[in-house]
Amino acid sequence: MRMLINVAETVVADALRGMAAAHPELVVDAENRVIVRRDAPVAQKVALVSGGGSGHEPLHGGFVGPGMLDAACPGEVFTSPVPDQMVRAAAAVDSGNGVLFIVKNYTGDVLNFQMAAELAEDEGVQVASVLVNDDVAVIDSTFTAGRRGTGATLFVEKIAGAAAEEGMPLERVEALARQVVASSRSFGVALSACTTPAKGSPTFDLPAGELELGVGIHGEPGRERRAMMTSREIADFAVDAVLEDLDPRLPVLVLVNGMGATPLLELYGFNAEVRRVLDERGVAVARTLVGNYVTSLDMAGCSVTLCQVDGELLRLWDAPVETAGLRWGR
Amino acid sequence: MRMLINVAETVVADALRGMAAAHPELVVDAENRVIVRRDAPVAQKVALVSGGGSGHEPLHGGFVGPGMLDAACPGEVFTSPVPDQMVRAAAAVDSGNGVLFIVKNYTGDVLNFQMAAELAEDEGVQVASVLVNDDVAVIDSTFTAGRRGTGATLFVEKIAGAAAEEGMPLERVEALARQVVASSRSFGVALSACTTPAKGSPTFDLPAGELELGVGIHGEPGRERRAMMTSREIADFAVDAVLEDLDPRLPVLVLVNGMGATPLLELYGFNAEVRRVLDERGVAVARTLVGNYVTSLDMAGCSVTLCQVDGELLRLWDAPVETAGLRWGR
Amino acid sequence: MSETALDAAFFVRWMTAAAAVIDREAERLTELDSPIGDADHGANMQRGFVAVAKMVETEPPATPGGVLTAAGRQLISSVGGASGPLYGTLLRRAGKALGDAPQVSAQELRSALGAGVDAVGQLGGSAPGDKTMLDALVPGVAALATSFDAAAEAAEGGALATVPILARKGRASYLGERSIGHQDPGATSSALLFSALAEVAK
Amino acid sequence: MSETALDAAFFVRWMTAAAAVIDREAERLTELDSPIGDADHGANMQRGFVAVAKMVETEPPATPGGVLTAAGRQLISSVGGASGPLYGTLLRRAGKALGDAPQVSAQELRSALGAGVDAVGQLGGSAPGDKTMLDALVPGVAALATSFDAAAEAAEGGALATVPILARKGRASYLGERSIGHQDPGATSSALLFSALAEVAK
Ligand SMILES: Nc1ncnc2c1ncn2[C@@H]1O[C@H](COP(=O)(O)OP(=O)(O)O)[C@@H](O)[C@H]1O
Ligand SMILES: Nc1ncnc2c1ncn2[C@@H]1O[C@H](COP(=O)(O)OP(=O)(O)O)[C@@H](O)[C@H]1O
Ligand SMILES: [Mg+2]
Ligand SMILES: [Mg+2]
Ligand SMILES: [Mg+2]
Ligand SMILES: [Mg+2]
Repeated sequence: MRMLINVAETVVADALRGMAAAHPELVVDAENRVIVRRDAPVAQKVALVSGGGSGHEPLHGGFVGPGMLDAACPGEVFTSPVPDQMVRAAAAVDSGNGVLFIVKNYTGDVLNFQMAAELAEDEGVQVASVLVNDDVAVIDSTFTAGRRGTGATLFVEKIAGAAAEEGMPLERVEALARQVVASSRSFGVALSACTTPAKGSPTFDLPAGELELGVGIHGEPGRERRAMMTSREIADFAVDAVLEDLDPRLPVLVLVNGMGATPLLELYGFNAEVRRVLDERGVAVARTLVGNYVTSLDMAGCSVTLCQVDGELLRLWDAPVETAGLRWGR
Repeated sequence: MRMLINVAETVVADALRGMAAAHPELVVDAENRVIVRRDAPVAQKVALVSGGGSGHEPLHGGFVGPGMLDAACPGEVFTSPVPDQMVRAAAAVDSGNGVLFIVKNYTGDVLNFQMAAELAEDEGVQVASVLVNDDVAVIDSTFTAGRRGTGATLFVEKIAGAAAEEGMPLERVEALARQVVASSRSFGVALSACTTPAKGSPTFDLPAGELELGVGIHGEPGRERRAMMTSREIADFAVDAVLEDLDPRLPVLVLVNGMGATPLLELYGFNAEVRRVLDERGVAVARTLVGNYVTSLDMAGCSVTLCQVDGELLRLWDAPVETAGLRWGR
Repeated sequence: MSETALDAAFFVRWMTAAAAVIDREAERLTELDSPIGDADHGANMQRGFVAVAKMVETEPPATPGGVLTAAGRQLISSVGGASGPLYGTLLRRAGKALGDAPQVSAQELRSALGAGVDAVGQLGGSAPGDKTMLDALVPGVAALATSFDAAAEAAEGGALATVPILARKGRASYLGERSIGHQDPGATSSALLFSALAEVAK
Repeated sequence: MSETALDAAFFVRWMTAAAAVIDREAERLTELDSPIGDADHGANMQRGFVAVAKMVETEPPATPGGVLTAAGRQLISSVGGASGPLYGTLLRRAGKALGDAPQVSAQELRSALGAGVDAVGQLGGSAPGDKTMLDALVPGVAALATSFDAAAEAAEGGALATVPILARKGRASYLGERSIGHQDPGATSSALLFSALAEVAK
């Protein structure tokens, strides 16, 4: 097992202790597994809470701070957190202006956040929830679990976070979050499987020289296995898959996201190909972010997320943000 | 070959095109392989130029921008750039206040920067050079190539960059850079080898269940191979190796650096252990940075760098920085 | 079906036996969750039933319904994932259906579990044939009308029968056609719960 | 040693032959640079000699000294790494030593290369026995006194003799004891340059 850990059972708790040591600007409750910005609850502000299984860092804990999330709830590796965490987080950050739950569309996340919303509302917290479901590799139908939530989560958290920071009311923040969801699509590719601490060996067997198209961020195999493709071919395939489900009339935000083990050097090279395809398809690029943001432990591979933005979304994207994983503006 | 590339020969050029697409705030000359901040030369400011082999991203190109480097010269993967690049970079950023070359101590980098310094001076640019050599895994003696430059490069570039941004003269910026070098030590560990595009297979064979202690950032094996250790044991070993060569009387900056393929989740868990050891040894921690900053392509593993800081170095560390790889302050 | 009355101690023994068999089979459950899921089902169930076993040992509820309700709450608070809320709801709803009777019959247990299984389908938006835990739970509960052993056998059969199914719910559904040929981990853990029940009923 | 005079065309042929043999052996050089280096020596040399071959083809200098000087400059501008400045200095210094004579003798070449080798040692702070290119260059140049073939053989022998050496310079030195048992990639590429020389002299 090539892991920098003590034992599988304490991986998440150990990481939270390490986060606490590195980030005095956060309140990290390692026992109850809640990460909260230190100045919460922020008066007059809608609070944003997200969470999900661990193993996707910096998502979500690395996105807690001014301009983005108020709190994050990390579950076990690839396992949705439990409702108790979300209820505790909501109580810690609610300033009386309501809480928005940002939920990636996985059965576990959906059910646990749903239970938490009911419990939090019982305690007098106003809760709204938005479901992120951007992954076009999964067919969206009422007969399936629906599209997965992946890279677009970053766009939703950033833009809704900026809206909340500006003092917009809950319904408006929620509506903007839904607009981002509706405007975003993703497609992912794996060049290797990942290894979870609990299993200790790769989640599936992928011989070198082959790749998986249409993977999620939990070490699942994708929709299809193929012989290895070049960066150029992958960009053609991924961007076209996204554009098939999204027809951007407006400029797009581009996220070229690494799955964890693909070097930044390769991600930038891949971005050159993504830009080429977008140019060829006549899609204007407003902003580009390249890096490991929504990861799948040590999986090699990448995903492309596009989000079509109007003037307001772009302004909110550009607004200052100050978190461990994303920072800009002044 | 599990790589997101087109062909090995164009990896660096492709990455530079992708950087140019993602970062309008940089001038990326993909043909001549120079990355320059858009507002260079900055009047009244000493200019900082660094560079080295590619494959360590975000180092150095990701550290170009206000508060850090004025230009970076990326070589081929794990290969020092050539003097022509450095001369071109120096000419592009010199405002007449001189240029500081920040050079990692490898024979190739040293010789190429040395040639470049001579050529640039012939062209009337005042050049000073500082050599970063922080890796305690390598014995520092006149009979060897000396300690390698690794994680401390980030501290040198950040602190010297802040000093230059404040308008300090070349001698002062150079002296501060030397102080950082003298105050910094690192130790690295590999849990896997990495794969260079040119070779296409792992640079050495490391069976799962074993690790290499004392590795550099070029896919070289380390000083010693051992049976796999826990995060706790690795932290004890690495921090003690650093402290054997550095006896900090002052608080330290801590860099817990990933080699590329080790998930952030594990790096944070490792940071908890690093902090524990430092606490046990009575070393005060001023600031901590956790992430993939000085990488070795897709190598799994980590390094620890400590830099002892006085009030001035800490102030310069905290000063605003605005680059692709490191951003904070307002 | 035996007409023995089942008391709180029986339900405590069931939960303890369930925890033991989940612990023994955790690795297999995670293995099953690897090719068509995210390789955590064994760890999830283990974490949940360790908590349940501890609860029934340290503060055992006084009634059969109390044991199941508390166990369900424990699963919700400690498992996470899809299986936490689903198994938690199964046991909580069954516990509530048993009310506060100090003893219950096997038939009362069957109808309570039936209510729990309905709640799972409602919460998950799923039905038998979707390649989920329901494919073991539904035949298991039905066969309780015959005997505990028959229920264990039927649940096990239901779990095995998930192999050729194309998944329509849960993570396995993301794989489309590629989900065919793999046994559902949740159906497998459901069968284990029935086998623990049959074991303590002997 | 043959007393033939060597003209610019001979040096152009040498550089072209060197480029060809480096191209053929690039993978092996990178392989050698893997266990005790950073797996780039083959790619580095290939890039450099592709540039050199192109230069001598498109704008061949008029004198032996001119060819070596321009080739050295080309290596410095295109290789990078440790080998770029070192090989670049070797050829540049040798080229300068040859001056602008239109033809040179083998003995003049030998003493010019000797000056180049000295410059390499000075620039690299290295000496024979450190497990570097010098371990092939020094015996190679010495044996030029006998013949081109003897030089190629001596350089090849020098490269092989680096195997048991503990590295004191270059990346291999980082490995300490573990550098023992591996052949130095730079010494190997130096031997290839001598073999190209022997080949074109036939
Ligand atoms: N909508 C659903 N209805 C019923 N059971 C489901 C549903 N979704 C998933 N499951 C069950 O949950 C199991 C997976 O549990 P687990 O691996 O613990 O959670 P997760 O899928 O969140 O990782 C599946 O094997 C399946 O039996
Ligand atoms: N100080 C030195 N003096 C002489 N030769 C050296 C020195 N350092 C390295 N070399 C030679 O350079 C070779 C490595 O070249 P190369 O792999 O191209 O560069 P790098 O080491 O920068 O990756 C070594 O095998 C060795 O022969
Ligand atoms: Mg899960
Ligand atoms: Mg090199
Ligand atoms: Mg699972
Ligand atoms: Mg090398």
